[in-house]
Amino acid sequence: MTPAETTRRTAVASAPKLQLFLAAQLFRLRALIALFVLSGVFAALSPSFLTSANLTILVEHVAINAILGVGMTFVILSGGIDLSVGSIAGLAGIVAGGLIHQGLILRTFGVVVYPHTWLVIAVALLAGAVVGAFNGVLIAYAGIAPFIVTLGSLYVARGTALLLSNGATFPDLGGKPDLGNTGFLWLGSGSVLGIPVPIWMMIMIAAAGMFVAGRTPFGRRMYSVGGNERAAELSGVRVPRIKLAVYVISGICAAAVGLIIAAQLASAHPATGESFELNAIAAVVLGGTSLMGGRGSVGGTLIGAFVIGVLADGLILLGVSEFWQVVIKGLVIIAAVILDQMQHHYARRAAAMIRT
Amino acid sequence: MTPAETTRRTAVASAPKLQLFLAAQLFRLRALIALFVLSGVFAALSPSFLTSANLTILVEHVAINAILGVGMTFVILSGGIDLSVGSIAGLAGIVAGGLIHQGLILRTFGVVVYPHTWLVIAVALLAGAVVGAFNGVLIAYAGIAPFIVTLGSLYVARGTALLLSNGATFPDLGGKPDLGNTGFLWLGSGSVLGIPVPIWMMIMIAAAGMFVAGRTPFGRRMYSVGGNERAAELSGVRVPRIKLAVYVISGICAAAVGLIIAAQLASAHPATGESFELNAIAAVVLGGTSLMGGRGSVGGTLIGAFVIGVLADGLILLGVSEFWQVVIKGLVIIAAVILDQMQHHYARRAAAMIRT
Amino acid sequence: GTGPSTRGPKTIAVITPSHDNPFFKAEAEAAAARARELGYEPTMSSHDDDAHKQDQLIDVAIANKAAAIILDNAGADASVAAVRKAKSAGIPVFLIDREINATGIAVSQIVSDNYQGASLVAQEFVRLMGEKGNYIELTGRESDTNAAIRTRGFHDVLDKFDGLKQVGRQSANWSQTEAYQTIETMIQANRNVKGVIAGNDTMALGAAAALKNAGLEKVIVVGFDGSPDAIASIQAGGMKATVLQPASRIARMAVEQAHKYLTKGSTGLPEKQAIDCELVTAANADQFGIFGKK
Amino acid sequence: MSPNVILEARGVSMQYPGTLALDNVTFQLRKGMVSALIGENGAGKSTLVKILAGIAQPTSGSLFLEGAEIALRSVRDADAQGIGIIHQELNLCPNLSVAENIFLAREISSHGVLNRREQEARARELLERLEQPIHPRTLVGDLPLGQQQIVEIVKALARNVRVLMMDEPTSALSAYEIEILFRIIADLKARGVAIVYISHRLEELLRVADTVSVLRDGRMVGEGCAADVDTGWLVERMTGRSAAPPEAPPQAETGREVLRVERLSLVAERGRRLLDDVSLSVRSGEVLGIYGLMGAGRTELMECLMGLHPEVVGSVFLGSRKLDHLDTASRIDCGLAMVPEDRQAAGLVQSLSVLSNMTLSSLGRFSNRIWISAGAEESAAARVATELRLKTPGLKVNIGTLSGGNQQKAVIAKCLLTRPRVLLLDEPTRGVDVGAKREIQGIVRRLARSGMAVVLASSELEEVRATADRIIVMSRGSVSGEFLAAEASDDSLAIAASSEIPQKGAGYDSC
Ligand SMILES: Nc1ncnc2c1ncn2[C@@H]1O[C@H](COP(=O)(O)OP(=O)(O)OP(=O)(O)O)[C@@H](O)[C@H]1O
Ligand SMILES: Nc1ncnc2c1ncn2[C@@H]1O[C@H](COP(=O)(O)OP(=O)(O)OP(=O)(O)O)[C@@H](O)[C@H]1O
Ligand SMILES: [Mg+2]
Ligand SMILES: [Mg+2]
Repeated sequence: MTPAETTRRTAVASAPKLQLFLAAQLFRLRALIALFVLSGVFAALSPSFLTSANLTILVEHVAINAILGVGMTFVILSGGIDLSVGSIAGLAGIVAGGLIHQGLILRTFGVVVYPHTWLVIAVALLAGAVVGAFNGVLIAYAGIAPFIVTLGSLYVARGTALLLSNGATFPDLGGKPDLGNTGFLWLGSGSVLGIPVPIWMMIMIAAAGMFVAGRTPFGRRMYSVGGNERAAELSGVRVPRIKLAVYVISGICAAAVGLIIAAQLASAHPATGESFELNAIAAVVLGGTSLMGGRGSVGGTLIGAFVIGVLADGLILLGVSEFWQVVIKGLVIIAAVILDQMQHHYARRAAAMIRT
Repeated sequence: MTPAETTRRTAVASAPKLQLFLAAQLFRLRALIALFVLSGVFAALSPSFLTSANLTILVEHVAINAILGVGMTFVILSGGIDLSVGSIAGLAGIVAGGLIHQGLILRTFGVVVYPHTWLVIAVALLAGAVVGAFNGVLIAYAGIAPFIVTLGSLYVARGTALLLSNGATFPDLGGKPDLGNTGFLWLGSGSVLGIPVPIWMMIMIAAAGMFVAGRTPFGRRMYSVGGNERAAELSGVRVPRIKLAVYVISGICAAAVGLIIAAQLASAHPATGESFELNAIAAVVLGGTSLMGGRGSVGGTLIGAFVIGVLADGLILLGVSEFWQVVIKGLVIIAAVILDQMQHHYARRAAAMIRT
Repeated sequence: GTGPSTRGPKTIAVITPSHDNPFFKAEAEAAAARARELGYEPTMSSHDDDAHKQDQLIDVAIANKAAAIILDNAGADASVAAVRKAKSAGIPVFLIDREINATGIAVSQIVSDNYQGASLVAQEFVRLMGEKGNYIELTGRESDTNAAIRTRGFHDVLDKFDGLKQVGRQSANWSQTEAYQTIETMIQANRNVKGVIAGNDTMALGAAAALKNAGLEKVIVVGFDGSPDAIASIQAGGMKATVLQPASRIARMAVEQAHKYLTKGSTGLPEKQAIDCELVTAANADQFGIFGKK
Repeated sequence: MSPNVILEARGVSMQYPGTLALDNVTFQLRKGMVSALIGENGAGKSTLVKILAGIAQPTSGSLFLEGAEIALRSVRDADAQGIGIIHQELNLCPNLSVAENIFLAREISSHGVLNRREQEARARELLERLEQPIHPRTLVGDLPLGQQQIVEIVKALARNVRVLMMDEPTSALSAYEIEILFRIIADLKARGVAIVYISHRLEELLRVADTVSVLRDGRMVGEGCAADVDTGWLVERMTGRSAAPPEAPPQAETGREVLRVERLSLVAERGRRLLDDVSLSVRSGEVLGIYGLMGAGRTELMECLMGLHPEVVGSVFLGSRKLDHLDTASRIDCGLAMVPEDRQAAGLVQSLSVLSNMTLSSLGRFSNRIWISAGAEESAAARVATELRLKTPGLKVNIGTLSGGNQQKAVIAKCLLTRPRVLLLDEPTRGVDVGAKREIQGIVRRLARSGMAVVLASSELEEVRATADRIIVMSRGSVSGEFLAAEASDDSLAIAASSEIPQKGAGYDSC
């Protein structure tokens, strides 16, 4: 185990209420420091950074990584990894786009059915769940390494999306009133109480994620599988079911992201979502979740997603040259974790001081 | 531990010399089955597949993944991961390209120095080693998660390459006789005893890799670090040194790949090597190495690299449409591992039979 | 955009695919340079041909209250919504190099005529091949509009000649490395190939390198774009021809029209403007610089 | 058959690749009775109870629950039948809290929402029954081995079982905790629970057991009432040899001082002192025993000697050499070697073969500048293996397939192969059968006589007294007494061990 994890591990450990609360807070704070620093810098350098307009857009962009991140956190907490999220997003978009744009062609009856928007969304999410289940079954029951399975389905899902749309883009997904399939775009550009729908989705999914991970038996078992699979099994945890579940969840989150993007672009492109997996995993790890499984939190992932989002948008706002953006992104990712660890180290020192 | 690994783990177990040897052979054979099946299919479907010319080209393509894979195997055996190999390849190519094409500009003296080809190669490899050391130090001494560190240097190295060449390609790396920097292309298109240089490099690097991993104290210690870091430390293994070393090795292998590609194309492009890491890791895992570290072999990785190479080239030979290629690639990656495990399962059954 | 007029020079956002392709770098820099001359503050950013990232870049430009957007877009259909968003935010968009499948949203769509260019280079290819022989086609990313248009342009010419036989067709995703390995493998299946026609210059260069290393230097390779590397290769006798898209000129035109539009309220020109590509061969290669006549 | 047989294994055999772990074994568990199960390392004890608990499926033979044949395909099946097990190798999730581990897969929840408060309350009760001041919210990973074993026990008790297997439940416990455990066992019996009790500590075992069954090489070779058997009989049955009388420690003539420890202090994160101003010295040819209750700080002391706690204050001398600021590797080169307390976590590399594990610390010796000479490596390893009577199908098999005791021997072998000047043994005979234990103790004596200095930490009085020349007693991280083995009495040691030394900083009970 890396020192990083050793620290993390003893961090949560603390007995009486007060210290526990303290430690918990510090734990939450972790990546936040990096986030504050970044935001501060950008706010100082660009007047438009802190405008509500920009912040709304920022959060809207963060939502993508955050939603992927929630599913990914589940998978990683249970000791796995999911490389297929990007492709699933692409596939879900194409499925939805296809159903809206050219409907469901029933050769046998020679008719074309245009399902209602809600049905379209359901089917797209289902597609995500199916790929997730495919991953889960092979990993949980055939016992194949998660990396390989999800790498495989990364290609399979992407290829399927390309084949479905024959490589083309499905345009103007606004739908037609006479076909009763309008309203899809609301997912991307609609807003409730002045807050864009994607942000609402992020909030809801994140809240649900935190609850499930932290407050339900399923959550505990997921942590146990990631912590010590054999022990979990010997304690009577149905390990395969847990694994299957987390990959399905991750698949659905990815599909949701695919829908949001398709709705924002009002068109579905089969190549959507390429290399999303790296950003999603980065968000999770920046959020302090251990890739060894068993340690971490959905909350952390949110912060991680914000770090990445703020960085990307901030650099663009400042008009930093593309090449420098790449370098800076890399440095910040590393710096964030170093900062995190230092701050964490001192936090623990402090905690120790309090006790003595 | 996943069933996959449980099987792997007990695989090595087998009593007297003979069975041991047997099991060892079976262990080696693992991914081979998949390889034979694939080759068989392509040989049947395309007459030109088994021509010596095509096979040479095939192996030349495999060399890229194989060389990256050797370094990656070291990293993964020691319990880490290296996402930066692709970027390192790109960087090394640009460094070499720059030195040959525009030389080393010494502003202070207002002169331009064109280093000799060997020096160029040395510097490029050094660049790879430096990035590797950067990874290694942060992982081994600062204790930061390998995934994050190498994800960071993935961007940093890529960005540096882009900045160095200002995004442009360095063309015609043939060099000029009067500058004494010719001969670079030999790395890509030269051949010795009728076998292309890249293949020789693969052979030498793989042989060295097998020897180091299997026969040297360093190799043994590397396995122990991946298997149980704490026990290794308590047994007197200098864990940080081992970690540093494996990332440097991986960096050098990646740089070598970058040189080969630049020499083949006779030009260096800063975006070279994008997403190479996935193929390299896939080769390692297909070869039966556990991503948890401590279990696996360089030999297996070679076979894994061949599986990927044969698949890619075979599909091109058959002129399969791009989209189907993507799907098939995914399915084969998964199928290969399933096959591997089944065959392995029976092998163990058999082994057990022999004993009783 | 209300804010900018009060503080500092107006900004013009130049959004293109990645600058690691000299073509886009050239057009972005040309646009930026012209914008500066006209007293604007240009910002350059790249969407890596990812419509989602492009959408985010447009968002940022809007938040940034840019005066105008010069866009080399990431997909004819995928970009429509983004452009519409900018328009409704009161920011005029000027498209360069690639058009979108909608009119009346962007102020101008100035594109080099990909179809015309493709047929141009195809005709030269036919001439070089002597109207007969086996050839291989390397196409760009199959999910990319320009790839499709260029293929169509090629075949509308090539298919008229019965002597010409396409023995292989693969996508190399615009990439030099992929083109290199793909060609290496494809020539195994058909050693008697006489020509390679590629959807862009980077693939053409990869193909040329592969053929050279295979000792098939005399195979005719033609490309598309007119990149400096390609022109150099043509002069050195590697590639045989390419068509040059006047990227720099197009970019400058776009900025000038933007300026006119912002000051006079209209460009006085039709939305769609197609600029012809120019054929580059060994004969005239020396007259061309970075995506434009010297 | 007697009505009060709850669970029975009839003609059970277990075939592992390479080993026949159980050979047609029949074994009965009776209501309210403790059936002890003994045997040398690798005899098949764990395998048998694993089968009874549904963890492993026998290759042949069948199980009967209250007369009716049943198939236990999984832990869940067994659990549904009220069959529980305390594992030999701890099976806990280090990343979960004590309470969460105890209720894993049986979470207390209302409408799908976890009821933390309730779980922790229940956990606290159970821990108090065992008189353990462990806070239910502590991460298990932060507990020392001894306390982890307590948690493992509590976990089993939390599920009201009618059959309970205890596979070496006391291996990491000291006298005090063992007494408590026996009380628990007593009232389990009173509640009619049938118990299987596996242990290598024969005296302790004879105290709790009603019946004793002996396994040798997977065969049941003897059964009897605890009342009318003695350790001699047991040892003879287990080993097939007649029990050799325990050799009295001959006073080895001690030479110059090799190891000196000066004022060592170590403060844990929570500010409590794990080590408090410890000084001691060991001479060549001497065996220094360190006795103490669980949590006395012996492990920390040894870890500090090996350089695993850089933050320690005070200094360590090996001969005239000052070791402070040296890393573990250099200390091993200087002639220190340690057999850790927790072999799974710190002793073994589970992915490597027996051979590779044995030679890991001494690879330098078997390699020229570049590569390892397989011959030299194997012969050296083979020599030590026979010396320690290490039981394995072969040196190249995966270490994981060895029985607990033999794994321990492999770890000891690893240390011996480094030819240490000072050997640190932390609970070296934990989970090791009597025969092997005697061997190991004998080996320790031999090594001492050959001039090696040995420091041996143990929670077993008999062991310390049988092996050590001099005994230091630790309590709450500091030395609370020092005796010559000859003069030490059980009482004086016990008193010193539980002596209250004023504690700086809070105890872990309050952290
Ligand atoms: N998973 C396994 N694969 C192969 N052989 C095994 C496996 N588990 C146990 N064995 C073998 O079965 C035999 C019995 O092992 P077991 O663990 O039951 O012994 P034990 O009586 O519990 O020993 P100890 O007292 O040391 O725990 C040993 O020879 C061991 O090598
Ligand atoms: N990781 C840890 N976190 C918190 N407290 C710890 C940790 N490790 C040990 N301790 C405490 O430090 C003291 C020393 O524990 P340790 O088990 O090493 O003592 P010991 O004398 O070796 O006992 P044992 O008989 O278990 O070896 C104990 O009070 C234990 O609770
Ligand atoms: Mg046992
Ligand atoms: Mg201890």
